[in-house]
Amino acid sequence: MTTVPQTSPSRHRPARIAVNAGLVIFIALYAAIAFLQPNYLEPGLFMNFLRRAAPLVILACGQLYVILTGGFDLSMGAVATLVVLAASILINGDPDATWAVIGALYTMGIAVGLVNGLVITFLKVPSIITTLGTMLLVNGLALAWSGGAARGDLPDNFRNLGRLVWRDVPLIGTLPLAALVLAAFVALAWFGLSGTVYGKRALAVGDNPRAAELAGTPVAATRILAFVVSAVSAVTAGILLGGFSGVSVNAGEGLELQAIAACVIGGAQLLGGRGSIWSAVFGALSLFALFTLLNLLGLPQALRDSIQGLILIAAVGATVWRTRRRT
Amino acid sequence: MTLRTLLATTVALTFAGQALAQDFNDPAEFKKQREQLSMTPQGPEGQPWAQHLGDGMVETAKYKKDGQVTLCFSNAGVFNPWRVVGLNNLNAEAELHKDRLKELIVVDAEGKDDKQISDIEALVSGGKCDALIVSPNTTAALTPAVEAACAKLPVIVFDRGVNTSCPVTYIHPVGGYGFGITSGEFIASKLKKGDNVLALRIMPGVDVLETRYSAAKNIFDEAGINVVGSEFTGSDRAKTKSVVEDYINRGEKIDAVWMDAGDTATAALEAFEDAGLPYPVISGEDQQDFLRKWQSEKLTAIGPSYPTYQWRTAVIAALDVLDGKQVPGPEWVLPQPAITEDVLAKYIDERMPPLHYSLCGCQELPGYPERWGGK
Amino acid sequence: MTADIVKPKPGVPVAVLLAGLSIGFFVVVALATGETAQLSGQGVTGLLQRMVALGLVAIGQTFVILVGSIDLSVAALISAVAVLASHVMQGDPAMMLPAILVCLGLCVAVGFVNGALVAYGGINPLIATLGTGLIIQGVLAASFGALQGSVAREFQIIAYGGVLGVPYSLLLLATLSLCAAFVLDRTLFGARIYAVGGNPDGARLAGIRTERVILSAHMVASLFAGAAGLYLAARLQSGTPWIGRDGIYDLESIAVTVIGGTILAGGKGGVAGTLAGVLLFASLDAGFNMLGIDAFLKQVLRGTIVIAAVAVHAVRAKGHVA
Amino acid sequence: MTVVPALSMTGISKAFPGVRALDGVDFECLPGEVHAICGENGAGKSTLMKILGGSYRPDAGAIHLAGKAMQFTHPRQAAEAGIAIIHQELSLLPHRTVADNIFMGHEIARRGLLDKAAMRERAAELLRRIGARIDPQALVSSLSIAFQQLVEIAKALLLDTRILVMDEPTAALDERDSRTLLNLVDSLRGDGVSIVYISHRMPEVTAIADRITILKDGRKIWTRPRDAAPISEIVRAMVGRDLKDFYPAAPASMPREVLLSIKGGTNGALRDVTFDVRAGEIIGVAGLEDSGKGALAQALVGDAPFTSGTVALRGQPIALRTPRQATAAGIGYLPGDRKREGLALRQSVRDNALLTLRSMVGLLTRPQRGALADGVIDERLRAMDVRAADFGQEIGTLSGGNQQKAIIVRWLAQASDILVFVEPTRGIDIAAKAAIYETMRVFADSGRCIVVVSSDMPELIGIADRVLVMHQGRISGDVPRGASEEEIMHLALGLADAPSEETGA
Repeated sequence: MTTVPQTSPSRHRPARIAVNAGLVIFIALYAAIAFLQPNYLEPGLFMNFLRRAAPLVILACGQLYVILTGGFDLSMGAVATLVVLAASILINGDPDATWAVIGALYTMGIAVGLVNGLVITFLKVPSIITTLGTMLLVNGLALAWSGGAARGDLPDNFRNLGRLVWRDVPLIGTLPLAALVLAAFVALAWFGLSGTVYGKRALAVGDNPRAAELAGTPVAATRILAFVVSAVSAVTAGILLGGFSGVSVNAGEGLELQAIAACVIGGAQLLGGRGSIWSAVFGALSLFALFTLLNLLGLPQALRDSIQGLILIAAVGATVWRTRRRT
Repeated sequence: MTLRTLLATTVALTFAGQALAQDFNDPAEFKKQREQLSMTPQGPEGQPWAQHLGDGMVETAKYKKDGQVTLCFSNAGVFNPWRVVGLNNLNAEAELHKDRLKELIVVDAEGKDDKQISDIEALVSGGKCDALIVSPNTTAALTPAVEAACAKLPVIVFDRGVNTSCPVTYIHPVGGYGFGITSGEFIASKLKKGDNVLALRIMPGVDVLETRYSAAKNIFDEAGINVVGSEFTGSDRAKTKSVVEDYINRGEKIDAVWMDAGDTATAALEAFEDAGLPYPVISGEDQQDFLRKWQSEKLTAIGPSYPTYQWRTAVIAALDVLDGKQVPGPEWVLPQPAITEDVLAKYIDERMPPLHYSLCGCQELPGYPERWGGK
Repeated sequence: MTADIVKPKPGVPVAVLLAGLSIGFFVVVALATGETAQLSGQGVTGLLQRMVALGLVAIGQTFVILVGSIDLSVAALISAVAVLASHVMQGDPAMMLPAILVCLGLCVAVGFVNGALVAYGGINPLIATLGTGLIIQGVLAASFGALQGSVAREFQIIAYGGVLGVPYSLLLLATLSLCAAFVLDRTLFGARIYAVGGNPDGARLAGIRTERVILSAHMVASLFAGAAGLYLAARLQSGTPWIGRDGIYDLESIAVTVIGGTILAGGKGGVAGTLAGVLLFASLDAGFNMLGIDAFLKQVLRGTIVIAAVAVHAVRAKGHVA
Repeated sequence: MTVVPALSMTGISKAFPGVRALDGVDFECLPGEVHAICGENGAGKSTLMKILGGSYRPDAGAIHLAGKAMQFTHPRQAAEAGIAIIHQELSLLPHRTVADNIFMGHEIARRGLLDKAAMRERAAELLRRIGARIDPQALVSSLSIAFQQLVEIAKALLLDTRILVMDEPTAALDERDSRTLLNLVDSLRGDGVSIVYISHRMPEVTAIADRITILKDGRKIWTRPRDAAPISEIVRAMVGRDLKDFYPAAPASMPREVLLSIKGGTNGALRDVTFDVRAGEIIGVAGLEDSGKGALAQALVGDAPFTSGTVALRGQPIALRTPRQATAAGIGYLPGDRKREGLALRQSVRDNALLTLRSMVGLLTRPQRGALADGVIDERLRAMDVRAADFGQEIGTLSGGNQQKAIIVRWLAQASDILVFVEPTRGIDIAAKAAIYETMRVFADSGRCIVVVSSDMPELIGIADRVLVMHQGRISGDVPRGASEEEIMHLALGLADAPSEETGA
């Protein structure tokens, strides 16, 4: 017996609301940026904004897969660090090695994703604990391998992935390669969720894994795949980060929480069942626009953390408020 | 009451940005370090790790111990490349003294004060150590633990100090003001009055870093150079590059970049490259990647240092103490050289990794360059 | 209804098993490395002292996890309390009590905000407490320049003094643990915590004001974080805005609580398990030191052990986890 | 002389956005009276009880308890006023003891300190009073659903309860446990407790209630004494029309070839289960709560597989180790607990209906291709008469009957040959029940088959072509269509060889 009668007119479409929330926040923040510094409206600076936001957006897309299935991935920052360090050690300045090494990096990432997924589904360790463990583990491995500091060099063809900007492109002026990588990754991530049956399976698994299992859904495979996608996104983001600014041991620090925050700001629901790729994309762009805005405002560095915290609570609070008003 | 205290502190302090700088602005110490920079060091020529500034020496006969000894080292952690290079120095130096050293026990506190205190207590109570070397994570926090250790065995402290005179000696280079003076004066000499400098810093509130900025800021203010911004980058290359790009995009003219540590200097320079701008005057540090860039791009630059060879000195001092030899003390002030254009080539070693600190004094040590990640 | 349903025979509790393993590991390593001095009274005291800070935070974390929530703001709060205590005291023993009161007041306020956001605001606790943690951390770092100071010498007795060779800090941990265990097991508040964590809807229908219980649990967690902050201030003489973050007290307190058998969904677990988890971490710290394991490898091992320790009791669970 | 009603609700109205859930409803219950409320889902029964329990506040109307006006803003106030509600969804703490659960929210404590010994003693006393032999220190997770229900009742009795609301209390109970419960209700009535009894099981209602009130579309239709309310009248009032042909007619043709054949199926809960299922057949499975009938369903769908024995599909041996394998073999499952096991409540009706189809096609299949297209599934949903304003709306907002139909569509879309239904009409109103029975018959008649596990005896007798009866993990008997409840009960109690009087009640 349900309390809400079947003729209830208060229907809603989660996906559309998510788009609205993330997009609206992003537009508002970007408008504020443009108000403070009008040249952000030029295509060149917008492209640069995209280039710098690319790693976070990509990470958020990967994190979204995991969030949809009801989990968390805290290990993606560590994977990004591993990627940057491993790339510099393996390539060691030899441009011919770049593509083979990128292949190896993806293999490593997929391995981490598989470990996360297998431990969670078969050993039944909650994802927050599992990925906390793999975060420590992967970070430790990366540091142990590199000896705790950057080693080797990244050749230009690797660096270009995050750094190259084509100038004098018609219409948009400049075009960063990273923006293309971003577009391609978002398109792939979108395709995975909306262009195949996977997305709906993931939502069902996040909503009610038991019901999904009994309906024949391969729950374990769906979960594991989400963690693999998340790890692949971390590898991609790591490659862009390494390309953008070079090798460092803290390349991925704190990115996992930013990625989770991005998804949430964009309207995805923690513990699963609600959200779309646009939650991740616009949530991440919003978060990055917020960072940019706070920089432009010249607030003391430390207070930027505080404001980020406030926005996070406010964004989720607003979602809760909207949901409550509906019922 | 709590709320009011909180509110009061927030309002009063957040918007008074200078508050930070003033706490680390000690004119007496500034003057002292400025003098130390120009002093001629005593000790063996060409071995700055064994040299010292000033005359103070301490007697250590009471600590003399024959036969093989065990040294214990409580390390704050290896959470940045400087400490990684330093730890390699320390281990390599220990290898030089195989005949005298039975064992070197290294305990890592992972950047946690609380753990380091426990670590020191465990080392002391374990009874294996003949002398204890401490690189404290935080000055005040480690003081009681070091004091307790002093009562049992000779203690050598280096890098950051402790608020007690009980250690046999405290080894450190000239210091943060010295670092800021060297870099600040160089930039001031290359810029005109009214020119702009961007200050890039790792994080606020760390004494050894705050003094660097305070010294440089004093010099810039005196020279009439405009500090357009002071930004914290958390040693993150991506963040450094982004911050600089933001300033460039804002249309600021940046004539010089001052950094309180050089590990992200090349990232800052790349921002200028990517924007198609000429390189600014820059102060970095003694990292290989920065030196190489400096050489290849013919930068106007300086590389002040906070030399990693002090990690060697710690072992040397500890063994001297157990030998009963006189050692410089109660403070062993090491020379703090800066890399300038004329000596640049000498410090570049293509075999070494990008974040290798050139003033490691490790070129002659066993295992060079592989131990330090070189080829 | 003919079947007799009787109380099941309890197996070996997680806490005992875990504590036994930890101690076993410590003893074996000490013997194997010849560090027999670590098995003396002093060595063992040192081992236990490693538990104090994390132990205090983790007990508080146990309360919120039991009630089905979580608190990521503890690390920032620990820093805030340590900084505030040293600032208010300024080395003056007369200011000890006011400092403690101010700090506990701050904790109550933070716990209240956390609890209100979660219980009344309906905001996911991970996000709510991540947010408040960021806010605290930011305000703290921004105002730290003017919050310098150090605690009174007399105050440091908490961390460095002792009676009959037992440090006061251990007595503090023991006392507060016993209090917490007593509260959970023997009081109305404890029963309500298990009820709200085990079945929030059921608890509400049974007339329990669930929001208040969640709010109170958050205040308890904040107060315990405050106790850890005060202890650290005493131990470190003055606080910095990073001691909480550098100690990773947020994630580690969650990890030890879960390792100790408290389930993240709430309603099952307790203080004994949590303390056993803390003992495991302390033994690992001490053991790895004796073995001279390199810092990075240590991280790898700790990651593996966290997963393995939780897997040991999670693997038998029926149903899905996420 | 008139008795002051223990409870009197007058003119209760409550509106939700866009819906009038209750419209001026009057309801009263005398001391020592069992007053049943009947109505379809959405008729307003739950809303009325939530208002009584303090979970909702009415827009208009008054509540009087023994003549005193009351206003509740929190369930606690209702509880303090002597109202106890036993909800359909159990609200127990699985990891706590029975005593802890009975005293949840009402612990015996002095100055905040629990008196555990007193609670244990009092709990034991209460359990004895309701005839449940349960150790107060047992963990609730170790109890069967039926025992958990008894704990719920003990919980309600703990308080000085003057008004006890039982919302579908027998939904999870088998025949035998239901009878025990009804006896208990009877004895409570004797103690002067007023009982509001909500149930869809008509025989139960007419057996126990003193008066019956019918709600429809938020309004009260009538209140009558039991003797003036035969089942047919009740049904007509509830649905607004006659439902003569409640169960579909028996199939025209005889069962055909064997589809599924189980031989010696055994696992922790089942012993040596052997039977065949033929095309065109609906097989009922009856038994007591712990007889293994639920375990049999779980084994057939691979959820709790057989550990030994063989399963053959159309003569070919197959493995059923996971629900996915079973699905692939053409076996579909309607779980007994819709919310926990059947539905992804926050997803749309369409998504829930497509769940299996989407799970079984290749991973890279386009979501709108062929049978996966919105239009195709919408057509199927309409054909099943799933009523929703928009199939894109969350399935959690639908009534139980419509939810159940959507799950059936899920398996029809997958073209499963064998459906395993567990309690297919639990908590579902009469009209939807009839529709589901009709669907089951049509499905079977099309050459496929259904295994239906149910605690609702009349349902099994009405719908199944033959009934397997289980007792202690074994099949104790196999009765054909037309068997009586007594026969089935006899087998369910394991009395096949020694018929006895007591089963006839």
